[in-house]
Amino acid sequence: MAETMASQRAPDSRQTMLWVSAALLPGIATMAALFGAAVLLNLGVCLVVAWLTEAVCLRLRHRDWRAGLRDFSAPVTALLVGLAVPPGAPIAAPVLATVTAIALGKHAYGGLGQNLFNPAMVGYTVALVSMPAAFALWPVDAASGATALDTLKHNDGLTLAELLRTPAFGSIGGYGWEWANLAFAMGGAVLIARGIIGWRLPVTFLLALGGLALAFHDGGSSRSAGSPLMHWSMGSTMLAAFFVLTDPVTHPNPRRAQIYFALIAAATTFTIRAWGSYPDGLAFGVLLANAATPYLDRRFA
Amino acid sequence: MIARYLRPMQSRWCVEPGDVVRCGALLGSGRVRTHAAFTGTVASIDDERLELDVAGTEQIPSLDPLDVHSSRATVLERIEHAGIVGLGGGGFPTHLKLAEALRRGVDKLVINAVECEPGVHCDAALCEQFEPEIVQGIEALQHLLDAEVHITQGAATCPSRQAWQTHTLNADTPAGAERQLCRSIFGITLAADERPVHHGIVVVNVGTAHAIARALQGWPLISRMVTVAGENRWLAIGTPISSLLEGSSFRVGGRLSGQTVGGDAPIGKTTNAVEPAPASRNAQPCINCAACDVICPEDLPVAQLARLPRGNVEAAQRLAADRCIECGLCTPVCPSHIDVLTILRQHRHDVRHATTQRQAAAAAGNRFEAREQRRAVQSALREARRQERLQRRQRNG
Amino acid sequence: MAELAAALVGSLLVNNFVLAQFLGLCPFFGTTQRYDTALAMGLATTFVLCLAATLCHMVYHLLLVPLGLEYLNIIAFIVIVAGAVQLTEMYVKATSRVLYQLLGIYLPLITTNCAVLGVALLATGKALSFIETLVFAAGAAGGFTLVMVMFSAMREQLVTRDLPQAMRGTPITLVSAGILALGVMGFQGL
Amino acid sequence: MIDVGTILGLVLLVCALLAIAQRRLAAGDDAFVKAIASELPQTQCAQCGYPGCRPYAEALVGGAAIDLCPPGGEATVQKLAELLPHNPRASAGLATSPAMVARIDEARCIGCYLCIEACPVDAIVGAPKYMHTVLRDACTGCELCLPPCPVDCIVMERP
Repeated sequence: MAETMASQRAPDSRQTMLWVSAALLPGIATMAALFGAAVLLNLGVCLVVAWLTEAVCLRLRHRDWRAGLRDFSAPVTALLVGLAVPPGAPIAAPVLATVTAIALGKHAYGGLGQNLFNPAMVGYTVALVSMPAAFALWPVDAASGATALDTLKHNDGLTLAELLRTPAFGSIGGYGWEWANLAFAMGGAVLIARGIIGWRLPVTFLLALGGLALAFHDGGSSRSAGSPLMHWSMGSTMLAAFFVLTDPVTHPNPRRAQIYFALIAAATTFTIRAWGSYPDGLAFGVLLANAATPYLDRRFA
Repeated sequence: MIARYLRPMQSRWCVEPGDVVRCGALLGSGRVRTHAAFTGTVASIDDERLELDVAGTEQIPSLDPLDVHSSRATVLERIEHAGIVGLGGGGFPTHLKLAEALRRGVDKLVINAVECEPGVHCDAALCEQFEPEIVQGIEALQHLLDAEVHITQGAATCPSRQAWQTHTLNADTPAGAERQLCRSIFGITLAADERPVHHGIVVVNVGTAHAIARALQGWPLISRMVTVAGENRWLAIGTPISSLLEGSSFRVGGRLSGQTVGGDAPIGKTTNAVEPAPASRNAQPCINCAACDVICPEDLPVAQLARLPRGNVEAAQRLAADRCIECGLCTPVCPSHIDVLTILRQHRHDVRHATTQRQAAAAAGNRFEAREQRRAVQSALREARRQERLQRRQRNG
Repeated sequence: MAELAAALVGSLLVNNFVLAQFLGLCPFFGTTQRYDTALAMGLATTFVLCLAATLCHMVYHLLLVPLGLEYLNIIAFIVIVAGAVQLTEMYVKATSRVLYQLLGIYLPLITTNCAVLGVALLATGKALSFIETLVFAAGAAGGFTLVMVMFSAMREQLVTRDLPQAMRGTPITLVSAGILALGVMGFQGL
Repeated sequence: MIDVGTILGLVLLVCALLAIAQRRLAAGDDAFVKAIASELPQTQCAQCGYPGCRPYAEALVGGAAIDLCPPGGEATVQKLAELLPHNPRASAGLATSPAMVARIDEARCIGCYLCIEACPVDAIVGAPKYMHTVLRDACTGCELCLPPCPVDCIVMERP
């Protein structure tokens, strides 16, 4: 009996990280195809910096750094940061983001499993806030330009249909971003099928985001904040929904608490996207939702 | 060979080192009685345990036989004198449990032969080898409580009668726990601080029923069926485990909820299985994957409890650690090989200890207040009488 | 009605008094060690804030302006806030004495809480109407309590974590508060 | 002059309101003593130098040292430190002993009723010239019954 029980054992933390990295590959490939090799360069930089920071931090904490590296959590954080930071950005952005993510986001709290906030988002937000200019420029068919979100925000008079024809947009969402989001969604579906992550969190998040977008859609007029479909395919929505929000360490366990967690993240993201000054509110949404996790855990224990 | 007996709570040894005792003689009495399972001399006694230097292992009944249909009081007294405790693993004195059942009134008696834990199948062997005694034991209990009999069985087939209702359950852990039985058979979900007796149900392990039958035949509880590394043997209580298995440390109890004990630990009244201790694995940090939350039958916030350092009793109480039934399902599913059961067991002990401590303190406080008031009234009365005598003397004086 | 709701959400989250405007930080770090003291402090501050803001508004418009004594507003407001705090202190002391002892110095400290006086002064400065002042105060107090409760739950979690020696206690608290403020920063420019 | 007058008026008004409130909301000192007393183990053993737990609680509210209670042990000291941050600690270590229970050796008890008089929590039952016995789960282990017993027949032991 216990033998069968043991087989139901949730995947080892190492396997989890391996599976998550594997699930990211389709998305990475799509983005590399669309935005050129800069994406891969970016990821490479992040991976190396993450590996170095992890080793240094572990040594500083007198821990066996080889064992620490074997749990594969640093590469996952590096990939997430690498995908969030725009490839066109100066080299300082991914480096700062990754170092902050690993050092401040994870090791300041005591290493794997101890952190309160998702390390990748901590790193990304710190870099975003300290170098806002670097984060605004995403390559649009090989020339870097404002992202779809940015154009939508400063839209003065074009209806959604006309917006879609401007260079920053592809056919339904951000240029190229709709394919990347689709690839990430597929990767996420694989993770759910393998039981690595629960379906409840990403689905609630996407539904809530879509719902809010629908509420403020007012028929695609110039003042509209974008249709649900656009919101799903703009920015790195799917990446956040399936890979960042579902980080087991920083989301609550009780089912009802996970619903509120997703609602907080979705509400914040939408508010910032519609009326805020930053182009994309995903990172802030994740941080606020992570901040609410201890309270939600306690409230719905 | 040195046999060892652990002193149960609130009971005292009633023999001295050097005394020669025959098999079945009384070693300790109080809340629970302890009897010698061997003939021999008492080697040493201390607060924790008594060591008996064994001379003969031949067992003889030390009480006179009793008719099954004698009065309730005599049957209850015999159960107490035989030192019967719950053999399912709880170890609660059976005479106290049955007395409370009689006081509160019980209409359902559940004889539990569901062995739901891997590595334990002593009840199955018991049902095969001692069918007549088990039936006799159940009849005695039915006569004592005059309740409707329900037999619950899993893999093992428990002896049964037409009048008794038999329920066959799929025996995956913790189907055999009394809280789970109340829910699966009677559909009653017990609240945190409730026991089956609050709903007119009393759950008795089939081994306990068998021990009761033997008690009526004159045998105190001096031996029981134990699964020793997968093989069922009828063993005397007090036998050191080191004489049965090789190795320095052993696991007592099932593969899930068992505890690791040292080499000199004996077979106790509640030892249902013994195995060489499992290899301990080094734990990795918990990544809050909540696999233990999902599998917990009492759906406790196991992940939060597992991360809670010992000592924070209020938080452990808020997270209902005392509702843990120690079924041990959480340890095997943990991907970081954390021994979750031991952590939850510690939290549960701390919370229960703190609650009983607080209740005892409150009761002592109330008794102190009541005593103060009584003494005030008494001294006032004494004062009044003295005044009266004074006045009478002045009037006559 | 819509702008009232926007004002409420605004002071609740966007320019949250603690995390965006960095007012009322001393009770924020002082009482969030435990969940129940943080909640108590949040509720006490909400009571004081709403009471004081409305009273200050009345005193300002009915007393100071007719007499042309607008320049006395800070002194008058401090008197009212101190009165409100003293009232709260008496109430807490009477109802749950243990909480009164646990909050200790932080209960009278509400008088000097920048958020409380801040709201009163800002409200009169922006010449908000009575209703708007109340909504503004309620939003500010709600934001304060929300952040206090969330942060105290976080700090209770931090205690269970095996933090590196250098980060134990205040350092990790400041880091976490910083990241929380970072999260709220996203709302800038709403 | 008008400005000073206004401020004075305001201050007096607020003080008047507070005075009214003060009378209605009686300070809950007594409730605090009860709260402190409920933290103590109520053994009434007087090992803290006060004639019982309630007097010690009153002394604590007055500022007595928080680590005078051996039966309470470190847990009680922690609780009291939390509730009374400003109270001093008398000594570094606290001599905590494991919980003990009294037992009367019935062979030697002469039924003199002295121990029943001495027991602060009525844990001993019996009548003059009749057999006395200790109720094991009522006894708090305070050892106050040992000195008065003329025949020294009371023994402390683990529960």
